[in-house]
Amino acid sequence: MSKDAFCNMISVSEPGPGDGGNTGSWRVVRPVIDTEKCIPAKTGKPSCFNCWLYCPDAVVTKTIPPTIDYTYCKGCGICAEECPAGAISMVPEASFTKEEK
Amino acid sequence: MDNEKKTTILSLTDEEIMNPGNRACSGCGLGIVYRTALKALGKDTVLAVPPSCLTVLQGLYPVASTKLPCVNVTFASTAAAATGVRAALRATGRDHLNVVAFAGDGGTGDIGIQALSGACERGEDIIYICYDNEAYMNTGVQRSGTTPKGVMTTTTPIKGKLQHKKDVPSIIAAHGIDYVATASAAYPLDLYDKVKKAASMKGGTRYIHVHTPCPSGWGFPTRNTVKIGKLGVTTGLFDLYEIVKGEFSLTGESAKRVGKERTPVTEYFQTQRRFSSLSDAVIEEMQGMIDSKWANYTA
Amino acid sequence: MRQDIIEIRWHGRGGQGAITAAKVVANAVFKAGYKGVVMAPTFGTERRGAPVFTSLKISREKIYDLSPIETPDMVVVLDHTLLEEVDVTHGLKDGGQIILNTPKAIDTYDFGAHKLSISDVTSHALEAGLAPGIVNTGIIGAFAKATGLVSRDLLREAILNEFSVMKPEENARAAALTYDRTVIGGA
Amino acid sequence: MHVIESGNVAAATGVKLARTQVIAAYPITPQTPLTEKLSEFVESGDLPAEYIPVESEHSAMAVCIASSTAGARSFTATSANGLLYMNEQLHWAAGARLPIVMCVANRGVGAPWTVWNDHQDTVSQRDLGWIQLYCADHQQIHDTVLKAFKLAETVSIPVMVCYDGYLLSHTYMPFDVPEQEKVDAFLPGFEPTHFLNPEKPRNFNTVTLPDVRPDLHGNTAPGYMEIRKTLHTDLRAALSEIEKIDGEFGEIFGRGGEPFLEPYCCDDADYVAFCMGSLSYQLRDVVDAMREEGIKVGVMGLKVYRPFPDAAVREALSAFKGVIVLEKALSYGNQGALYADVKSALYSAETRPFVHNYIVGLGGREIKTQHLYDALTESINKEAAVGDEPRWIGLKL
Repeated sequence: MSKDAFCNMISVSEPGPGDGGNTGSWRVVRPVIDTEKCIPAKTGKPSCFNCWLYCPDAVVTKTIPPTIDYTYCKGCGICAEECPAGAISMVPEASFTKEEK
Repeated sequence: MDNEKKTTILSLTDEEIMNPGNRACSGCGLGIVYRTALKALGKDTVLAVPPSCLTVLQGLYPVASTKLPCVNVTFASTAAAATGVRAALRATGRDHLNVVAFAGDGGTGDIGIQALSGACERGEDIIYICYDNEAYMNTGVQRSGTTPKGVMTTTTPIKGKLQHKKDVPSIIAAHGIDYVATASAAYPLDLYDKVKKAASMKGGTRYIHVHTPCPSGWGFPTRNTVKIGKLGVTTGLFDLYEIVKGEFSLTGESAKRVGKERTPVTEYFQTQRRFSSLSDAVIEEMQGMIDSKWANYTA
Repeated sequence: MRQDIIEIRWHGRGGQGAITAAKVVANAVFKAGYKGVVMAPTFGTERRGAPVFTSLKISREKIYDLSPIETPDMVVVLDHTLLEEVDVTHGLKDGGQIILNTPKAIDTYDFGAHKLSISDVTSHALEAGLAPGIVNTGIIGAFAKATGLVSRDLLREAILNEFSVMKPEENARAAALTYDRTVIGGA
Repeated sequence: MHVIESGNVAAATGVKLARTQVIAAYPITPQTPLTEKLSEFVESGDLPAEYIPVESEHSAMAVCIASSTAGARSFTATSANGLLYMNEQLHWAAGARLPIVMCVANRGVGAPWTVWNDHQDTVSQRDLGWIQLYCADHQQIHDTVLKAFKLAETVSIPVMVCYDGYLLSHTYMPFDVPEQEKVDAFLPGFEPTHFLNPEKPRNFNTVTLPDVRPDLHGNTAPGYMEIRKTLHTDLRAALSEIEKIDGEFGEIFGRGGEPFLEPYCCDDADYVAFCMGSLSYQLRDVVDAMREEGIKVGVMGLKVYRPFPDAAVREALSAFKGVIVLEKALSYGNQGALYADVKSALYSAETRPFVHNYIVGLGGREIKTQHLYDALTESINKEAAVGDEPRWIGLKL
């Protein structure tokens, strides 16, 4: 047997998103950004980005306006809590389900 | 640290080394800590991780949530494993890489302290980051050495923990290593700068102890992770500091509080279910301890 | 069980260098054509100053039995004060040899059927320029003379090898002086 | 070049010639002189390796696990309680398929404390998924260390090189030390298939599910059970690699040729004593003596205990009238572990010898050649046939 043949089955993981699946399905409430209130969106200048900084799941972008990847956002609400402008509201997922219907 | 250039939100890199879609709980403080620390460490880094919440966050075979090489190791052996990685890198001419041990409070201050103490005594060229969520969270919230007094856990279910929190960073500092720092998940920029600084001090053992709120283990709504972390600091309960080659200094929010009023600790206790059985006597005792600790801090 | 093995027991005190002495002899006899050489120190907890012993088995053929010596052909005693603490003749074959470091005269001793050879190794070693109490190279000079197992030259070579960085010439001289001044008694 | 040195130094010399890159060890009697010798080699510059004086055996193996994962040839050594303190790490090293080599100077285990030789420490660790090799003299210790690295790196399985504490570790006897060039020709540098590398970031030994699972490319990744089954399959396949490596070693160094079993006077024997370690050499004197009495007896030393070379054992033993298994260890509450393995190997043989079991030399109890003689005589006279209960040699109470 060749040397490589002896080491072809070990637990070696490859990096990729979504090990936990589409964790967006964990959400009960969804963060929605009001661009009228969001500071970088309102001013058009790079500023604030607290929502991006504090996100434990790296699903908010550091862009103007910031965007949220709902595929993976778990809906914790830290972004809403830390937004100094109160621009992010947590909206029950149920209302979106109705919309999608 | 105050004289050095501090990272701001705007200057902080938007490169992400931690992937989304991982298995950490919603609102996990570790998510902030891990994500921020990895930004500071960069891609030329090798990790050693014992079983902990981070093992779960990092992903289940065959998918990893982190774009870094990582060796998973047994519970008690994290610092020794980091030692081994460093030895191999030296032996194979790749010594420029960061070697980082990333463990929870149990893996650091309890079952892992022997290996950590050994590595610190030998002055191993590693960075050791402890995320302290103040109980054994991965197994379902049992008391740990760093669980504060009075906290309800599944192994202190009625009376709360009878003993005070073990001061792990002081124990590590007693080894005389070059760099010991504390940080908080609620102050990611302060954490980022400390990890950066640790990475720049190559050659010896560097230790960073990070206060890491846990919504499910501490009993608070997921949206309050940062808020509670900040309260931990503004009450003076958990202080942000560094000890650089033996020189102690408060940093960030803690430095700003010297000589000023601090938030009463009871406000911190009220936010979390784990403190629900705290007696007035214990609250008074804790406030007294904080006050006498802060009486020694000078600007 | 095998009859072709010469068994030598070395008595010393922990830290005195009995193991090194036996090792030097082992190397010398191996060079002299003994293919079978097994040297075994006391197994266990040696403490400085306490009586210890080392066994050396030699044979023209490979030796397979590592068990301790029970009936030695020779015993080497690095320090005459050991005679008061240890029965150095235990199991010694009739007609077996005793090689003893002592300042006393040979007729002070009576070992019955055993053959005694003595030398004042401690003095000779001092004279050779070694620190007081270093007797392990001197004693093997006495051993070589008394047993005829190792030539003076081979012994010198083995000592220079073993003590290449620790006073090689002084150690070799201690052995040579002792070799020349060993008193061999009758049985 | 022949030298006269201790068994521990024979092992250390092999480790040096193997150009080991990372050594981590914690001293324990009777392994300590090996650790000391290696630190001397490293400090003097004779061996350009990393030497980590760890704070425990648990950490020694942790260092080796990590350094091997990072791509360095790694070595440690221990004895008895130190080995047992490593236990979870040993399982880990095997499951992670790391080619670590470890010497074990065999010692009895506490309680009560003993520092003397038996095989209970390593025999109790037979189910780890490590390869276990046993040595009978210093030349074998030295050569086995070299073969162990080659074997470990070929099959990606860690290897334990076991030799009797004190009896071999602390005795001095002559052995040949080969030239570095020959060793380099036999053992090239370590080139791992997978290793910790930021250019190809991988996460090693993450939590693995009971069932299979698709990877990022849509292929099916194994579950825990497939990974463990492969370890077993590869351990079995390692047997033929052991033979191959023994052959290559023989070609270069002119020694070896008995990869699994080392027989002595077995060709015409009716009975054979069977055991591991230096005991098999001591029994040669017993065999010689018994043959003078006209008893056709031989002795066979087992050099590979895991993977168990059952086919070779069956082939070698089934034609004898009797096999006497002598062991310095016991599966407490049952019988000698080796005895059970030998019987199991013989079960499918067409003809089966009687098999007797003797426990000998626990905790360093002196093994007198006469006692061995008496035991073999007793066994051959079938006086020992009392079911599976092992008989004890040298008990005094």
